[in-house]
Amino acid sequence: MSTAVLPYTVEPHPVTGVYSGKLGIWLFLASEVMLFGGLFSAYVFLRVGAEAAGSPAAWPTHEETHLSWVIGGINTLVLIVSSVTMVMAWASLKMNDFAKGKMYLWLTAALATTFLVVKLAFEYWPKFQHGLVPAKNNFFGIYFTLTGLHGLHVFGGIVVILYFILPGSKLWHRDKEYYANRIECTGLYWHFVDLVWIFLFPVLYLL
Amino acid sequence: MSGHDHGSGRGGHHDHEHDLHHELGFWRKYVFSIDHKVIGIQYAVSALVFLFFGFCLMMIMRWQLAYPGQPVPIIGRFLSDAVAIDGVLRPEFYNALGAMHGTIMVFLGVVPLLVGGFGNYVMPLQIGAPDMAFPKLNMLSYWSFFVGCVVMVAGFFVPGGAANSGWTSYAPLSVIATTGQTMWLLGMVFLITSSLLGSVNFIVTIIQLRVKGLTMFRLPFFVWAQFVTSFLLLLAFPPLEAAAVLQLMDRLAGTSFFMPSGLVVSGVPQDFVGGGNPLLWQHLFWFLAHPEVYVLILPAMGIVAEIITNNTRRPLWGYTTMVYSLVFLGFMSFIVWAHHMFITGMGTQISAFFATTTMIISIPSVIILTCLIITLYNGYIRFNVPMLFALAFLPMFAIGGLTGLPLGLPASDIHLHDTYYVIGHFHYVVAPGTIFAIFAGIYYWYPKVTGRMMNPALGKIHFVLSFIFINTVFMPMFFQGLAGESRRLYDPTVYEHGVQMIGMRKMSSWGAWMLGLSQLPFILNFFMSIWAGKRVTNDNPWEATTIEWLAPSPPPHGNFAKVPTAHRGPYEYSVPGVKTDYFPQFAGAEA
Amino acid sequence: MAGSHADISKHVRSYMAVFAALAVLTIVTVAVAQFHFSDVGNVVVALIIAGFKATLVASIFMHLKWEKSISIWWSLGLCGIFFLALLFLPVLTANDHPPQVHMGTWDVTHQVAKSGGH
Amino acid sequence: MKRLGRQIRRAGGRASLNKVGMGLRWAALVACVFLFADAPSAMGQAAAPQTEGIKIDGHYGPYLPTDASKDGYRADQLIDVVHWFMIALFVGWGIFFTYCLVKFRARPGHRANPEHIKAKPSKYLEIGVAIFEAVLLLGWSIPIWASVKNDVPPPNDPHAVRIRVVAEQFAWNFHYPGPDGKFGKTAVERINTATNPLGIDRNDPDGKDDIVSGELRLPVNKTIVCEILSKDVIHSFFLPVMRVKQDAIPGMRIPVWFTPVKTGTYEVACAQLCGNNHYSMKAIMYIQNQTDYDAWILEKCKPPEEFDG
Repeated sequence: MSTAVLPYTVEPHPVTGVYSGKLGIWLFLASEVMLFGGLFSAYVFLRVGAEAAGSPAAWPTHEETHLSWVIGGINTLVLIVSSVTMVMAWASLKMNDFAKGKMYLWLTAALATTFLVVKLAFEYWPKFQHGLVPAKNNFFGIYFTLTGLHGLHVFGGIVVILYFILPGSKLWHRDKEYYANRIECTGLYWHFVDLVWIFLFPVLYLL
Repeated sequence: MSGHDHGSGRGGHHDHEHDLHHELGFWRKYVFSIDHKVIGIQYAVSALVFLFFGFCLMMIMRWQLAYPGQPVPIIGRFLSDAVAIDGVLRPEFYNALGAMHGTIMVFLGVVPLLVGGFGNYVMPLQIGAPDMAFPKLNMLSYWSFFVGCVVMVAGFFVPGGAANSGWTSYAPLSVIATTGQTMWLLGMVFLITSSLLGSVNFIVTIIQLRVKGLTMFRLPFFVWAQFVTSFLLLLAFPPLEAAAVLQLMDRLAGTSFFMPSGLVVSGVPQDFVGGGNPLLWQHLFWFLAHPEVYVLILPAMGIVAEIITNNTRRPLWGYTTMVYSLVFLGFMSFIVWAHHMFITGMGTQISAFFATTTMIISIPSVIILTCLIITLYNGYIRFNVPMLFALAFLPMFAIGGLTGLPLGLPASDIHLHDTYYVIGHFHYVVAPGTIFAIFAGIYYWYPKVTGRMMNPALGKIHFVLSFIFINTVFMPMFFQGLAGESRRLYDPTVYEHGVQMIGMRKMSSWGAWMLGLSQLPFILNFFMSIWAGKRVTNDNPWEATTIEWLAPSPPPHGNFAKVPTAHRGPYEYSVPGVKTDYFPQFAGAEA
Repeated sequence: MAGSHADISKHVRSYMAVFAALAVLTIVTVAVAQFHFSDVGNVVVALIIAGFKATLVASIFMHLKWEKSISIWWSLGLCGIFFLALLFLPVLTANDHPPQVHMGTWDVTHQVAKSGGH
Repeated sequence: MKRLGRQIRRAGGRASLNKVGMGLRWAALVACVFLFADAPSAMGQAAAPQTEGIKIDGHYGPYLPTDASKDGYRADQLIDVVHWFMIALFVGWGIFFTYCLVKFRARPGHRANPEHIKAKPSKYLEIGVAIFEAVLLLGWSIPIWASVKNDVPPPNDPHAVRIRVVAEQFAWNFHYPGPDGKFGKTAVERINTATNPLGIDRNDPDGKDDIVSGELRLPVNKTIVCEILSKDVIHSFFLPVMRVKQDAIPGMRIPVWFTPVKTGTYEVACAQLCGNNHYSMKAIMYIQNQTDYDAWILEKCKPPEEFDG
């Protein structure tokens, strides 16, 4: 708990106006933007330079991708709702309602799990069964890389949220504001994961 | 700044915190420590070990270059048949040595030493902070680095040996390479993660934890250098992580991100579906690797600026200009990367763009160098060991920087690209440049870390020998490069220019081995001084002005007995009306 | 930023509004994609809608609308510039070829003919 | 010593084994050419001719090597100018630096003067450097680069000699269109390491007289256009005496051009790490007069009708 003696872990810095954790998570998100930026750059680069239709290496048409906008759309809505529950969890904690906050966190974790289950059971699994594997062509390569990396981020989010629901919730009883801050940081991360999906959905499913 | 004191913390936890200090066992105190100073030492020692290891790899390569086809003396007999035949290196082992030398020196040696070591140890002290903003993250960063190192070095023991496609790992060669390349990529993922955690921590610490009165423009130049460097690491590294993931997919999942259609290797058409582009790897790689060059040089400039002002007893000339130059340098370093790719079939417009940004980025470097040299003017120059290394940095970095010019101009780059000229150029920047700054920093902050001085006589011997031999190693490379000798050649005597340049190569090689021997006084000094060094009589042996010299030597957990306050700029030397010739930042007005 | 309960409850109302907007925009994205304007047109429309959604999430859910920290804004600004450089400079480079540079190693790719049946 | 080296080269992986095999085939080919003048399958060899022990013309190092091309002087001039500039700047700095070290060294009776120096000269120096760099860029580099990239003779230029250079681990294949000046169509499916390393369609009239050679023979005083290709990994086509270097990027065809003005025997180097035996990826370039060159072309493309591939 050595962190506790450091200044501005909980209270905002009077000049910069933020507590350290929040600044830290924003910087981390900036690096995440560049990580996904590298992959989006690869997507644009490969798609612009793709071979002409007819070659097996050509960019597949919309029909050839066999990606269902219905499943993708449902998952988009699931993530959006989870973002709302996440921000509601923070708001409830800020209004000193721990039970409600915890309930919203459970909801967020459940929605995130739904997202992953839908992704794996209704998208990845049938794709693999039909031989639509990453090696099929560069569209599937980048599709699996992008959604896989995004899925890992969702999974990481679930782990963090469960940590704060279960063992991490002890912090609430020691320092309410500290706990609320940590949920805010988790929320920032979670909204970012949602935000990435907001771009992934049209780019992969609709264009 | 308000009256938030570091000591006040969060009431109730303070006592609890105090108890914990006494309970820390060996593991928590020295191995899984969250104290920035212990982590800094862990980083520095690991990095020094890797620098030495990387240097050894190079000394083996130098034998093959000077005496191609002859068995390596002494160690040759210990090399297995997989890497050498009767002591003569195999070409694949030579290539692995080259790739791993580059990777180890850059990612396992210099960056962890400058940022992880010096940055971690010195920066929080210089801003008067009790620790980094996220101590646990700091520990995680080190251990992620450690895992990365283990994975990277484990590459030597997998079938086919370590990665042998160059430190740049250009696809498609790296995609069809042996298992060592997979280890390289996995290692990089861990190292990048470590860097990201570290850089977030650094930026937050510098923004949030400066003591009262220490405004941004009162920061020591070293802290500024760390600040800009952290932004480079934060924003430039992730694209390489993305590229590493893509290359792993190419290698393991059979995708063809970097594999165009119609590849025929050894007469066998490849299974890849194709449609990829090898240049995509180069873009993503150099998007990191060019800022990486500045990650290697900026903290070194920071160290040199600290030591030069301290030993000229004058304020840093043009502090503000230097800070702006530094920030501009950092910014521009993101948009020059494709000057590494001029001869990949690039057109006229985009090459003009990248050549122009490259010329522009040389201006702030010239400004910083000029400011450092002008600082000497009207000074009172003390030639102690750290100062000798810092002074040597200036002409060495000048050579390294200037020889970048013909490489940055596309027309002259045609002949010089991928020759020894390039090797000479960047080694002048990072070896007699950065490594000398590292030595300077070690000699300078050693008394703060251990409470004892290093032996100056041994230090001077170390300096003179290193200075002579490091130039013996790298100066010939410019002539080899101009003659047309390519880099990464197992046996350059295959070519006529290689035959003509054999004398130059022998000179380089003997220089390298002598340089290796010249490090013995340093190694001796480094370890002996821990026990036998002269004890410092006060906490500020160099009579310096920055806040780290207020802390006890060595500083305890929590660093400062009383929270310091900064009263003035970082380099108030020889101020008229002050008794001593230095006026520390932390000293009250009455001093 | 949000300190009192009143502030927070005001926030909660805006969260619900944003949620509604995001849900509607998702449906709009899908609906619009069923029309074919032009290759570029569809991309532009999809990215505009996605950008709008992203702005909503970032400004309301991530509280950027109320964010006063200059450090965060600077970091995001730099990140945005380098993101654009990373996204566009490689493609621009790949498309600025000198004359007579062609893609493809072989004159005839039989795979083209074969691929009809797959 | 040499034997050891060769032993290692042989041990260097499948591609090098391949190369040894090719060497044998080359020996057989030489025998065929001399003993049975119209032996079949004489063409289309991925020839790996002897490159050791050939006397190379020209002067090499410690500065730039011989320039055997018409336009190489332009880049050389730039390299000269840049180096003079570098030396001037370095010496200038060095003098000031040394002066400071001596004049302001710590000694009894000397004190530092903290007064801020108004260093106008440094500002002029920085502006001077900036202007000079702009001159280098606009006056030399950009125009030279534009000429190197844009002045490629068009495909139908009758005065230019056009060949394809196909790189592979670890050999150079030089593909000549033959007397008709047209390249036969290449395809992966037709590749045969023994008879047809570039997959040329020998039934196509354009491809019947194509020549694939392991040595680069070019006429002097003609503009040469080389289309650089790669079969496998990235290589780099480097002609030190012509001041030509171009990466061979798989999946791309990139032209380079130059005009040899000195006859002689020179080297073709690979300048990009391309695998274990990268170092041995050398070919010999013979710059010949037009008569000798024409004779060589004629001899190489003899009996197309007997080809049975």
